[in-house]
Amino acid sequence: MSLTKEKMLEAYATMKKIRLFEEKVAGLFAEGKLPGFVHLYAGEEAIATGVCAHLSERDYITSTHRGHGHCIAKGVDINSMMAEVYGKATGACKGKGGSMHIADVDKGMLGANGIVGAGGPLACGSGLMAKTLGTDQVTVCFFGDGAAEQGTMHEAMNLACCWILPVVFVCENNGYAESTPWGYHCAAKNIADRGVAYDMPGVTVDGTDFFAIYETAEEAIGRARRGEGPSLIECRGFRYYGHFEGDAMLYVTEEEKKRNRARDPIENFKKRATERGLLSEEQIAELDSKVAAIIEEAFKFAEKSAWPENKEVLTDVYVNYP
Amino acid sequence: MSLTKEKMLEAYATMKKIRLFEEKVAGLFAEGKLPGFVHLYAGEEAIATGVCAHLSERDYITSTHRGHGHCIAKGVDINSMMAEVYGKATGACKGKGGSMHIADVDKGMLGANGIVGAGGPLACGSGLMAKTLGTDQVTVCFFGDGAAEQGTMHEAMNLACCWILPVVFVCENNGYAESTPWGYHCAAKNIADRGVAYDMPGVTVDGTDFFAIYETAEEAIGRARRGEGPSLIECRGFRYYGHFEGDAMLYVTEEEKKRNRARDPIENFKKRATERGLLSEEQIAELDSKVAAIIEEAFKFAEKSAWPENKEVLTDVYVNYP
Amino acid sequence: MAARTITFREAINEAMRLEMRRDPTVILFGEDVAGGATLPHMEGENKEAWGGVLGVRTGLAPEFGRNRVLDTPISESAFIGAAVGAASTGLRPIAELMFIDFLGVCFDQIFNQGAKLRYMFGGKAQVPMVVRSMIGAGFRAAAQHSGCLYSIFTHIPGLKTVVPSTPYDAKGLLSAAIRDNDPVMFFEHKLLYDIEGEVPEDNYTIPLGEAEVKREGSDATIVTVGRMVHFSLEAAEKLANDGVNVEVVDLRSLSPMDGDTILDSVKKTHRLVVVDEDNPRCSLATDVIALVADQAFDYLDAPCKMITAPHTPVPFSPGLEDAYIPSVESIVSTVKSFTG
Amino acid sequence: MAARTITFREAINEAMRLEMRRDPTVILFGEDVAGGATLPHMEGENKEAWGGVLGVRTGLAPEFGRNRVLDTPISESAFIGAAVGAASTGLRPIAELMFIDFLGVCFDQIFNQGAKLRYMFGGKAQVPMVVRSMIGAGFRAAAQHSGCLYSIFTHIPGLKTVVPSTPYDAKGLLSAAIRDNDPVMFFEHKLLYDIEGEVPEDNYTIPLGEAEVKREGSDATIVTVGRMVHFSLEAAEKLANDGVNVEVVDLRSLSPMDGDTILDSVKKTHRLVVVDEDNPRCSLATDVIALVADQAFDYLDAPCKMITAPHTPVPFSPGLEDAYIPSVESIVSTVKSFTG
Ligand SMILES: Cc1ncc(C[n+]2csc(CCOP(=O)(O)OP(=O)(O)O)c2C)c(N)n1
Ligand SMILES: Cc1ncc(C[n+]2csc(CCOP(=O)(O)OP(=O)(O)O)c2C)c(N)n1
Ligand SMILES: [Mg+2]
Ligand SMILES: [Mg+2]
Repeated sequence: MSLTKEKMLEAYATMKKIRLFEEKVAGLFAEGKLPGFVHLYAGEEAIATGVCAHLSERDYITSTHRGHGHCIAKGVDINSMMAEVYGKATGACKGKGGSMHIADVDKGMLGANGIVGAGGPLACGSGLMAKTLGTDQVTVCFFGDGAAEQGTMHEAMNLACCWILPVVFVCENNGYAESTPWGYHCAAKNIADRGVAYDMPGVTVDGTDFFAIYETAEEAIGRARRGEGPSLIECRGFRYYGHFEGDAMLYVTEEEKKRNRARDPIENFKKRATERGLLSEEQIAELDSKVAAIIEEAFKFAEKSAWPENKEVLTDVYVNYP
Repeated sequence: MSLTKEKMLEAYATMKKIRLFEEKVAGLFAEGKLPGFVHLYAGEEAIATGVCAHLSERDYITSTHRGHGHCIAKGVDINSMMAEVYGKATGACKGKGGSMHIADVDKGMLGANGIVGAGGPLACGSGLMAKTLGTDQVTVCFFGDGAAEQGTMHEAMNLACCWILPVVFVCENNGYAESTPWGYHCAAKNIADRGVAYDMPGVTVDGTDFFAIYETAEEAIGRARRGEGPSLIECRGFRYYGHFEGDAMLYVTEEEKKRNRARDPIENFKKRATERGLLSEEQIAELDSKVAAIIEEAFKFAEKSAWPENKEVLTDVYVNYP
Repeated sequence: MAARTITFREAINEAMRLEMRRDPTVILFGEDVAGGATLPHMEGENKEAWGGVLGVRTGLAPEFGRNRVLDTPISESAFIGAAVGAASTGLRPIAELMFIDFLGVCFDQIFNQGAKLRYMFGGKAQVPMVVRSMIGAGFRAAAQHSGCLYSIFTHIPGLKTVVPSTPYDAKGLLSAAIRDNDPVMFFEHKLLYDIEGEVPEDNYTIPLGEAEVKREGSDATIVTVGRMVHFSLEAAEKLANDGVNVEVVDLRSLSPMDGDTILDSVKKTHRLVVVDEDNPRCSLATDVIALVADQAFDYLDAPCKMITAPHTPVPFSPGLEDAYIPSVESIVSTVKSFTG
Repeated sequence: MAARTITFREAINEAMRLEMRRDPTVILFGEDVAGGATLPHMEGENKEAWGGVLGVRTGLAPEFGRNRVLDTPISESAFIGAAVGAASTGLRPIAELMFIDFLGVCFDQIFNQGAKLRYMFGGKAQVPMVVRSMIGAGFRAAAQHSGCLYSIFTHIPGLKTVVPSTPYDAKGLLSAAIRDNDPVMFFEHKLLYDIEGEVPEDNYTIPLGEAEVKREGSDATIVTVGRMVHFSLEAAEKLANDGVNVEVVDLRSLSPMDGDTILDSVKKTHRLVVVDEDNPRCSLATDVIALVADQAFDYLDAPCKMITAPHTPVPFSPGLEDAYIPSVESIVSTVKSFTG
């Protein structure tokens, strides 16, 4: 494993950023400050972080409605993210996209997506670009357990395998699609088993274990980068918040919630890293306060930013429309 | 196996009807007598016949663009089929559907279909009907190797398994989707392997071997009828004619064509049945001439039938439209 | 029939409930419609964790059980297609497409299968199904959860399209849609769920294809639908204060559309404004104008006007979204421009 | 520029060929576009077994190789979405949706992804892709292979829609579409493939959004598109024999649409007929009429008429299908009804 101390610090900071960003957003939503729907990624931090640790800015990811964590892990500017969630002119999408559409193509983030399963085909596209132009760029497609049941994901996995594209499919199996449990909506025993359906490697890992994810992703992304084709990784975990904010999560039992808390990906990372002497308590405390400051700064940035002007409704539809 | 002598005679007659029907259609098409596209089933007779042998009129099938064989095996009136291929008023669909849409809901034939993969969802529907009303009706969904790559088939197989519907999925893997070979457009080693993706049984059988298909289908349909859920059967075979009539089949080598001819499903059936003394040469010859007469009669029926009146353009869009 | 005040949301719920009681072949399915009822710890109790994203289906799973109220995977093609298959073999399914913006993942089963099956089969089948779906902007749900899109479905032969504007209409039209023998697309504007109105307790139907004059007037005709009915009535109120009497025609059904009521109104008022939340090109608004410009041309005293959303996706930022939606002010000023 | 007579089919092929030579980021994919070139026994020779269902792509796979001309599985969502993803990261893909009637299995990737991506991203991305697709009735291909459906795409903000009627226009418009930085839906009427016309050998473009007056006249304006341009010109010829001079406007692009040319023509002739092969409701025909009934109302001397397919699916039987398609006779008699 290629996990240097520096990488570990970075990974910790990323996970913490995601967690604090989501907690801030939850709070702001409860205060009535944020419009629309927000789907929070808290609890799943190890996945985006462990996977994106192997990607550079030139690599691509496609994302989901639950996209904040992917954005942060892929390096999208946090100020611009918070402003976008507000709908401010300084947002990543000038306030036109909102939480469900945050994107930054220059950072290789091809957009959160409001359509479940839509990222699969898009990922084939950036993969095809890399293959056609002969670059070594890799695309990672994040999708949920619910999305695994969407026809687009089947088509995308098959196409990526037929065309031998540099794409890695990462299924974030958090056990639910809205209030519908995974065991009900998915007939497979493991989503990773579906690798067989496309003759690609399929692995199930603990979605709360950063180290396991990091290692599994390293292999899959390496494979893709070497032109050996796609892989499928299923990460089993949970989400701490409801499907979207406002969901009281009546469908999750108290035991289940307790069990999840005990598997907290950030706490576990901290524990393992400090117990093994890889990181010190001080280093972590220092990062914690740095990250808290970054999130607070993003909040202030968003708050004081201006709203887009009304004429913006009509712009950016086309590059050129006579 | 439940294969009585009577059933075998019936099966032979069905296969022969399909073959002669398709040969007649091919000839009429070449003569310029038939409008539009026709996709012929010759070479695949053992599949529809072996599967539908286990179905009654009350059971349902969904079909494909290559639907003549399914229609005949499910008992659709051959005169009405030939008339439909012509576009005559006496056709199964009054001439409004044509070859690609022949249907007879009363016979449990839910329509040939011009959209690849569309039958999967429809099959879930008749399956759901049976389950909701507590009947023991089974639905068989026929689909091609090309259709296996369509998202609808993935969704349908997963849904049928989640809902434990009485549906059997029969993939007719004839090696090509139009001119694109199966090995290129499908990443799986075997389409039957995709059973794993839905935790249902998946079996590959020789699509030219009536007996093997009959046996495999018996088990799957029995399972469905007992409420034990869906199965997937992949039948490996070929089609004798082009994708549609007019296709010169340049993509199939002469060796491959020769190999296929040697595997003729009807010849093989005849050989095995007579060698084992199950049917006599005389019985077969008698059936041959009976079937030839049926097809000739259908041709005459279609020829002398009237065209639909122009006002028919506007009818049958709605049951009721003020 | 005893009537009482209930919300639009409750009216929809009630229509489904009463029709399901009346006819055992009516079933309901879609994502989370049983609302977590499929969870192991819910089993036996037959309770539900949520009645769908906006709570429209509360109580249906407990009353009718999990055999008639079914959760689905996120497989819209499969379950909408299942509705087509079930409808053509004896059930009367109601399938819920959560947001109409998701039509892109299941459109084939609606327009090539459901809508055309009867025609392709020469009239020898029928497809009595309803697809319920949420429409409309104003919820800050951005570009992929805020469309109207009913113009697209109205374009398609073989479909019926219904867009209720009041709780009373919602219940009566949904009951009619469920009993109808053709495939019906039933559009629910998410910003109408909370509005209240008088609704009879019993079952009743409102025939598809009948518009309603929601306000009479003589100076101009506003043809509109859905949430825009309320905006138009508000505009009419303001215009009345200025002595302009506007007639407001609520189409309710777009296909079949009640052309007579539109034409009669325009023949009386001689002026037409169409107010429509859908995008403008090849739309309901242009459809109504084309009808009038052909069949009531000689009665028209002024250009036909349409007030619609712009030719853009729906923006997220609240101010932008408000600017996207047709406004009461724009209705008032358009009417004034040719009556003043 | 040397010109010679070629078919519409060859013109399309030539536009792709020349654009692919000009720009290495242009690639083409779709079902069977490499035409069996992926077969083992074809390998090395770089030949092809067929150039697509109607032979439009003959020779492209041999010239550009299998890396730039790719067969796809029957997975329209995946490969149309791949076009969106590739376009937004640096390629200029041409994706072929064999028949437009298949839009139902991939519409999301077109209208929610391709069309909206730029807007949702605040203008920080572009999607220079083309979807080519066959349209039109008359081929005896029945209800699921004969639609026009361009009205639906024209309704969608973010898309451009192009419908050429001649070989010259086909080549110039397709070249322009490939060079355009927005997603373009390019519709090819299958009954036009065999028509011939003069086409320059070199590359040239025709700007999207410019209509062409294909015939000048003063008594009435026919606005039309695609195959109906030819029907309209034939009708105009007949009408001319009876002393009626009709102006025929070929829109060529539906979005953006050249409103000025329409309005100028109607202001001159005072009468409008729209001839359109698409279904009538919420359609291109109603769209053009709504434009005129608003912006040229004072110039109109007669009701605006539309001649379209009926509100039905496309029937199979040849006689029925011919009755479905707007006829030259109906154009002639409609024009006469208000000029006579
Ligand atoms: C095509 C489509 N269908 C339905 C929805 C509504 N929806 C949004 S998120 C969601 C659940 C997604 O579940 P999963 O993929 O497991 O992701 P998670 O929310 O658990 O992260 C649903 C049904 C949608 N946005 N798009
Ligand atoms: C959704 C869709 N895409 C493409 C087509 C065009 N098409 C018709 S048949 C066919 C090939 C089907 O291959 P397969 O499923 O293997 O069936 P086969 O023709 O071999 O019986 C294609 C691509 C279609 N009808 N529908
Ligand atoms: Mg999930
Ligand atoms: Mg095949």
